[in-house]
Amino acid sequence: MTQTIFEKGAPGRRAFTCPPLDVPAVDGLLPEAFRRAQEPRLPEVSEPELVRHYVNLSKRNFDLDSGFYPLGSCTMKHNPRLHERVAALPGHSRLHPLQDPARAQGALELMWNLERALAEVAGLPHVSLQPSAGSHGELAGVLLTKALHADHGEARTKVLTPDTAHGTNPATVTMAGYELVKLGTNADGGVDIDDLRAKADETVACLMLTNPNTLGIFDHNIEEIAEIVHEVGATLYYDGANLNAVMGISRPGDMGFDIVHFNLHKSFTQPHGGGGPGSGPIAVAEHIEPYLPRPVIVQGADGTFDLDDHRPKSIGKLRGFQGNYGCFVRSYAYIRSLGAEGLKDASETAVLNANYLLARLRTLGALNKLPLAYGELCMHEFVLSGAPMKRDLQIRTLDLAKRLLDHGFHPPTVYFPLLVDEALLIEPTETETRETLDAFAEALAEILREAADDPSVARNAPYSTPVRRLDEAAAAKHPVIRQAF
Amino acid sequence: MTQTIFEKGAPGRRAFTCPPLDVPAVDGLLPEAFRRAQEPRLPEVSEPELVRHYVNLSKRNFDLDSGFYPLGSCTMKHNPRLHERVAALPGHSRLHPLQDPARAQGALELMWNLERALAEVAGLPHVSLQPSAGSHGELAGVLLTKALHADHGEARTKVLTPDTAHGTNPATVTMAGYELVKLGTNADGGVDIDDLRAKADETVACLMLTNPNTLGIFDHNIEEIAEIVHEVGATLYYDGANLNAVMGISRPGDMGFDIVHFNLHKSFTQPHGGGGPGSGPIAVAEHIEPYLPRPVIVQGADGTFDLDDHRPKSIGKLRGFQGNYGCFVRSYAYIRSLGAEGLKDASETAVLNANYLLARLRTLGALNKLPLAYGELCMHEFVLSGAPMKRDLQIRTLDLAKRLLDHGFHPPTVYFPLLVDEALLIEPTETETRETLDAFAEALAEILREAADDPSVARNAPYSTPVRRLDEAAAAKHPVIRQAF
Amino acid sequence: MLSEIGVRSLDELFDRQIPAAVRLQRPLDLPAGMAEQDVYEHLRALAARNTSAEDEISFLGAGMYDHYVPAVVDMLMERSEFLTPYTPYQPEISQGGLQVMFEYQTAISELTALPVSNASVYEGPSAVAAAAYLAKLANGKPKVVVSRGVHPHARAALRTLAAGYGHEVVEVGLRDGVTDAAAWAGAIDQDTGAVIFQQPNFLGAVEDAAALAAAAKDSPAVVVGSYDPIPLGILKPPGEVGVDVAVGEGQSLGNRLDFGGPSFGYFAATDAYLRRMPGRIAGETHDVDGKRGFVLTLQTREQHIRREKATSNICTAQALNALAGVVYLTWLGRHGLVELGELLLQRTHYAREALTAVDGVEALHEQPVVREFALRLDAPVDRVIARCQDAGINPGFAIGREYDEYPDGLLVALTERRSKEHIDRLADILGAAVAAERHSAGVSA
Amino acid sequence: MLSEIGVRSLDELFDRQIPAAVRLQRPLDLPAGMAEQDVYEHLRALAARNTSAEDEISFLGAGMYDHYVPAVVDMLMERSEFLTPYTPYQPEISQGGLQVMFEYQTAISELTALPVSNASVYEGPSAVAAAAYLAKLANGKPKVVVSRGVHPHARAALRTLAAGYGHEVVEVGLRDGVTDAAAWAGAIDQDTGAVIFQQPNFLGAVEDAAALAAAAKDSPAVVVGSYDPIPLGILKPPGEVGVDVAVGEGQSLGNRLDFGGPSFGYFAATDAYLRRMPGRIAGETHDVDGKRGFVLTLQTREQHIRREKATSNICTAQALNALAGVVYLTWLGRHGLVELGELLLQRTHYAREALTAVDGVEALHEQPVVREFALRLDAPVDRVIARCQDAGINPGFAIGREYDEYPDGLLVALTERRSKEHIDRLADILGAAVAAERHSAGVSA
Ligand SMILES: Cc1ncc(COP(=O)(O)O)c(C=O)c1O
Ligand SMILES: Cc1ncc(COP(=O)(O)O)c(C=O)c1O
Repeated sequence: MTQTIFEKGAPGRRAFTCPPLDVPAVDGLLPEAFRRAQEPRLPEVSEPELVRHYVNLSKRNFDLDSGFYPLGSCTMKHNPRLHERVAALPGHSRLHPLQDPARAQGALELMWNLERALAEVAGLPHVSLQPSAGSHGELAGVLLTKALHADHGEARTKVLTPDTAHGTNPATVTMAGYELVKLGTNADGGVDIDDLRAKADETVACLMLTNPNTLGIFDHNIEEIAEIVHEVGATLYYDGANLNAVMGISRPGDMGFDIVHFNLHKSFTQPHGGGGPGSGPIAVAEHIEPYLPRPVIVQGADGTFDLDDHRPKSIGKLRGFQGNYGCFVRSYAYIRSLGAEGLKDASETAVLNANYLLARLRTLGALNKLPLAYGELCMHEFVLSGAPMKRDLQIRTLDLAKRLLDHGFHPPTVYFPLLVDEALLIEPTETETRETLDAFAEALAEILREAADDPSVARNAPYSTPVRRLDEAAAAKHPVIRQAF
Repeated sequence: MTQTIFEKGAPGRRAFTCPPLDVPAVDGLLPEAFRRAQEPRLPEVSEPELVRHYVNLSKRNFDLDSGFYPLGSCTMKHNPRLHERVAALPGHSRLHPLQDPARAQGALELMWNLERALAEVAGLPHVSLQPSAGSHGELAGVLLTKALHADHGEARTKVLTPDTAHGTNPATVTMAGYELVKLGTNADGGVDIDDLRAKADETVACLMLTNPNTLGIFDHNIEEIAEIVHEVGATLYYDGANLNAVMGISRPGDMGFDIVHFNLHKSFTQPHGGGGPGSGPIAVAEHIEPYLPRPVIVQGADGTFDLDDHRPKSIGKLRGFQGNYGCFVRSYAYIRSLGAEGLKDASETAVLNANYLLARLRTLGALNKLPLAYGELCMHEFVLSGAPMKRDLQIRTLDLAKRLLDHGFHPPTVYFPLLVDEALLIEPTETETRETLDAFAEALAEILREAADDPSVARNAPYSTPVRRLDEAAAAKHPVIRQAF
Repeated sequence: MLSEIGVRSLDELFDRQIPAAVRLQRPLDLPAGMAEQDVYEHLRALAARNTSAEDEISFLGAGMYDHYVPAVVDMLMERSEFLTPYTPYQPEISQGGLQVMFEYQTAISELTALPVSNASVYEGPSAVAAAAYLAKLANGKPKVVVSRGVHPHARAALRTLAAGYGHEVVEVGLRDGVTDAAAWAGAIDQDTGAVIFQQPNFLGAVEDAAALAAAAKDSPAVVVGSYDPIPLGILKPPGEVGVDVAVGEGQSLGNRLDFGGPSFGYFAATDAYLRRMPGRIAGETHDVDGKRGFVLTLQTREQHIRREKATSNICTAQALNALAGVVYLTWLGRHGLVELGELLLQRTHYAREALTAVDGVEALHEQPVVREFALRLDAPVDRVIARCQDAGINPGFAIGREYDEYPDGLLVALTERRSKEHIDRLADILGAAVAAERHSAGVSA
Repeated sequence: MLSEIGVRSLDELFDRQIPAAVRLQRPLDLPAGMAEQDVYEHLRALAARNTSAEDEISFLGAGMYDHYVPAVVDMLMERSEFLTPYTPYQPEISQGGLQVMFEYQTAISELTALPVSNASVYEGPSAVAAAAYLAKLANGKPKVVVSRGVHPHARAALRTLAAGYGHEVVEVGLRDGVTDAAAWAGAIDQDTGAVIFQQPNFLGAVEDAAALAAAAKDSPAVVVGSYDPIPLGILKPPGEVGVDVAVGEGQSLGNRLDFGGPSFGYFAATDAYLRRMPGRIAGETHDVDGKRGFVLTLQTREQHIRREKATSNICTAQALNALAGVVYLTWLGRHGLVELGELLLQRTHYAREALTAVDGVEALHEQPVVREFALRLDAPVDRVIARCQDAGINPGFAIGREYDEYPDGLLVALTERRSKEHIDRLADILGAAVAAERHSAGVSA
């Protein structure tokens, strides 16, 4: 039975040695009233104990460096190790965010170059690197929209999102003080144009869209959609989580989007860290530039860079300092490593791999029980429905996912997007080999065969993991969210 | 079934991108006769495949950062992570060994300081850091002895080692062109003095001793032994593999030794790397200094350091350059972290832990089947004999070791030293906690209990490892030592 | 692979899915790819053009601090098993990350003396804004009162976010270096949904947190404290002075400066707000065999379940940085955090004495300080800073960059990496710089 | 714990085991311990006083080379599972390390075109001596013939070891930059147990290896070749020219310079010497369930089994460095090694042309070169080098330091990190340095 670090060690043990007090000791520097009576009960362990505890904990994780991780919508592509090396260079990693810009020219040039590169990929002229993640970028984008309309004396109240939207989109809408209006999805998996026409009016501030969307479908009506949205004076927002499908192939700006967020931790390969850090830069059209978060990076006539914090129309700051620079270093290294061709090649291969996997599953007959939700081909990911499997084999998508764990694979995203019954959202990414895709397809088919014989195997899976199915209901009913002493 | 890297990948795949040819291409630079016809069949894999292959291979290893590793005679103490950080500093790790000493003053000062520290711990005035590991240090030591005697016009033919000696000692004797003469062990586990007296004569060049020896016994006759050896003009060599028992407590030089080797990868904590790298510096008495390997580090009047290669009486070089500097950095960091007190404390705790574990085993009754081979107390390690266990429980020391794997422990050293039947050589080191020692003792006792019920369990162990017992005979009979294509 | 798919070419895959009109008909206008070694050299050259805390003796703080990051933190963050997975949606194969979250939550709860902590938010300033949003959802009141002692970036983030969901932001000024008690009390009323202060405040002064919290007692306001975690070994924790929600910047806990990020924000609260917390929360439970295990819990707060009704839109947070945080706190240990706090307390006092003894330098306030303090210079602050930096020492932050009311202010921060020797050197160089500036001013006058 | 042991104090533990006369009665005369951050700063300060390949453009080689070490190598070497175990005595829990050895042996075998490779020896020069010792055990002949083209350190190590086990060492000089064929043939006789050459030799010249090997055909000698592994993508491998034992320095395969170590030596041979190899060898086998697995094999060669009859005394070797080697070779891949060899071949030619075009600089020999070449300077070499280093470029190694016959020699090495731009810069700076020295010589004359 696993122990927490608080259950290990012994009084007096420690890893840390405090540097010696090298100044005359003075009493009473802190009024007693401000003093803490009892110190926090932090662990008391030696360095060897600390290392062993966390090394052994790490072994209870599945990770991308160890196996296939087709978590749809998350773009789990390989994280090149060079990026960790360059991000760790002291000139980057020990640079203080308030250092005089004149003494941080390398960092500002890197950010400038990254902004230019992202602008080119988005097809939009201006970029802010500040947002901390995708949803933070969404919030920035909707607040920019609000600032834009306010600046023109308008107060709009609604934001549209399709029912395929990721949860962060509606959550963002509420946080930004708008009313959410949902749009339907048409038979092709795109936006229901009539529904859009019906709901698009002067009260609408923005339409948030993902393209390709979370079904892995590229909306071929995108130009018409943009036209409708712009006609009513709303902005068209691009959720860039799926950008990995179209880098160098199709640009949001050219599709008619006004605001785009990037998930650097997806398309531009940040290690996902078990749930972050990420980075969510935004690119915007000319007319939105005045409202960008401050500061913005500017280049002087002499080529030197500076931070401009005096931006009267800016929405202000979303967070401290200039954003997740450590992520910028990695994504910049990625862009420079791949170059123009490499980025396009990455997207092409991502789409190729997704379609190959889909085709393999078709060949193996797996699609009979797990039909493709929409369309025939897909972009970088695709959605299967587990409904027939549930009906015919008595195992749910959840069971399939858990059984995949015993095959050594991370399951796809499950039960999302919501409009697909028993959904499985599969995104292989471009950094996987054909052998891996074949093995994964084979595993899925095998699980279906196995379920036909005996559904209870999958229903009780997994068997080979550090723990088996966990009681999430109990956890929520009586929350134990910290160590009790 | 595990695949090798040569069985993975596909033609054309690669991780490496070659820098562009930036000079005019010229043909025929290499005569055809010198050209290779068919390139080496190295793997063809992408970086993600490479990373996954080796990360997954790593998971098939047991390691010190994950669990207890009481491998007797190997001093598997914790490797502080700071050492990896400082060794990686470019000023150390990208320093060329032939850099002008005037431009490598930091490295030479580090080596000088390390030499001084090792000299102080050994109680001998002069140190050479050059040998690559313990056995390399042994070879250096015996060759120094040969040079010493040759310089005095003597040609001696024999070297003495006790039957408790580690295999590298006799192997070294042969490599150095001497005849090996074995000494017996007395009832206390020390050198049989009478045997020594009988064999010590003018034909003897050296006595190689480990003290405490591989039984974990400190030879209390050491002064007398030194006297006998020196009387016949031989040198007394200290195998420093067990130095972890006596740092700051008793010094080889004070015991009468003339030459000492250190295993930096034992007493001074190098990561063991799956079998190296190590480092085996030697410390010597004044009269042996002229013969030390070249170059030696010298300090000028102005405090600057230099390498002196002009040493007419030197035995020459044992290897290239100045030794395993990367190891010096780590051990120097270790010595500076612990300081005088810390080093002594390390040895005291190492001895305390060994005796505590021994006492726990006694309390748990394990010593009834696994008696202590010699003495009552021990130094930093102790030897148990599995003979009674084999007789009464029908399991051998090997079975016990394999069953320990299922308990998550690395087994002790087994079947060494040779003079103890079914030997188990146990060295816990100072960096283990009491809880770990208790758990290990409990596991040993449990295995004995289990064997009393059913010896076949241990005999067929392990069960929980990536592979089970391997057919070593087949491997040796028909050696397959490389991938066939 | 194409034949398996049943298309003739890659292009066909795209032609059949993307309208030609929105296809990019040219290559991206980006440089060509480079070999690994060349990318490394390029990034190294850029790094070389930054003056980092490795290149100068830096007393720059103001929200992020150059603490020593122990080697074990790097080693563990670089473990593939922690570095490369995503959010633990599949708990059976994510027990490592989930238990780390649970341990992290425990450590933060101990630090703040508050029972509830989430698994991290983005960083400090946005955490302050997130706390105000929590208050808005909790009591719907229109107003938030914030002390000007709160980090300027946090106040900016608050205003930016409030402009969206609709909070009126009222700022209360400082007096003698701490929040003006009268103005604070005066600003709080029945429309006040949240009050926010910082401990120690931006000027390094220790606030009378208990009094600030008490002033809001008869209002509906959620009391929010933004705390620097490092002094919490010696400073009374928020949970003991009436704070409802404690947030803060976690960078100083084992995270690198990284020119401002990534780091993490911590977010702790009283039980009352458990179900209104933003972000992930790990909880303990057991598996079907009764084995202890951990899961993401109370997810009905979150965007992927509740969508527009979620307590926050946050999804990807800062798990890896929070790991660094809990590993760092474990490395320090129960007594280490206290010793560190005492060391900083003593050195900060010594530094304040040493610097205020310099000609043309005086204390901006006399309040107790624990790791950072504010000075007034009788010379142009930016020019003094530049002179010091040219001499290899960064004296701190020009407060005037963010506070019009303190044009002559210099904020000096300490960490355990700044020794007495460094402080003495700073005193000399700062003295010389101030003297030189006054002299040239005298000359030009 | 003491009570469990049954002693009253720690001292008692030692008093009862160690005679008072040999107990150290005082503390060790060493500095007190330091905090992690202080040790780090101290080691950083020492590092800062070295001029590394990060601080200057270095053309220094002569046995160790500043190749780019890919990030994957560091990451894998730092994995606890590879970094912290010892020799795989327990194969069931060491399959990772054992398989790496097996893959390493395969890669070395492919590189050398020899069927047998061990799992590593210490490093290059001692590997040469170890090869001679193998010959001594194999044929017992009294003499070893070694070309002066072999690295001076390797020849020194050979003499040092030979003084022990007893080999007469005869050196054969160079002519036109390569081993003097006539002298070589003349030195080899029926008493010759081993002949040793280096490819490319110390002066960078590609030897006619086939001819050198053929000259020993009618003698009992074991033909030993010490090969730089990097050019083996384009150079005829030892196994195809009659070499019996190929050894070499492995540093350039993914290992850091580390001021000379740790790196690894590789040791490969024909089947005839399989049972005479020094060091560890991993072999493939299967477990009781028929599962594929790997073990240390042919251990009856080794010291822990055969003791004084062992083929070598080596125990701890260089497993971690050999891991770096096979990971590096895997990273390069089948075609990468060839591309790298071609790139170096071309740049080396360009550099030789560019530098011999400089006034006062000429080629020391005209032999084909692949990654390193020798020049003659018409000026004091040490002083020229110093001048170049002051200008930020390290032009190479002063051959006179090791060869009396080449007092004016400069050895210039290339790696893929040295670009055309670097080479052109070297040509300028070397030219200026030589000119300056000739001028001051002229002046002083
Ligand atoms: C489609 C989509 N939109 C938005 C997001 C939110 O991005 P982040 O997690 O970086 O906040 C995600 C990430 O899960 C996503 O998949
Ligand atoms: C007692 C003893 N002597 C000598 C050695 C040889 O040291 P190394 O392995 O460093 O060559 C060892 C190491 O195993 C040992 O235990």
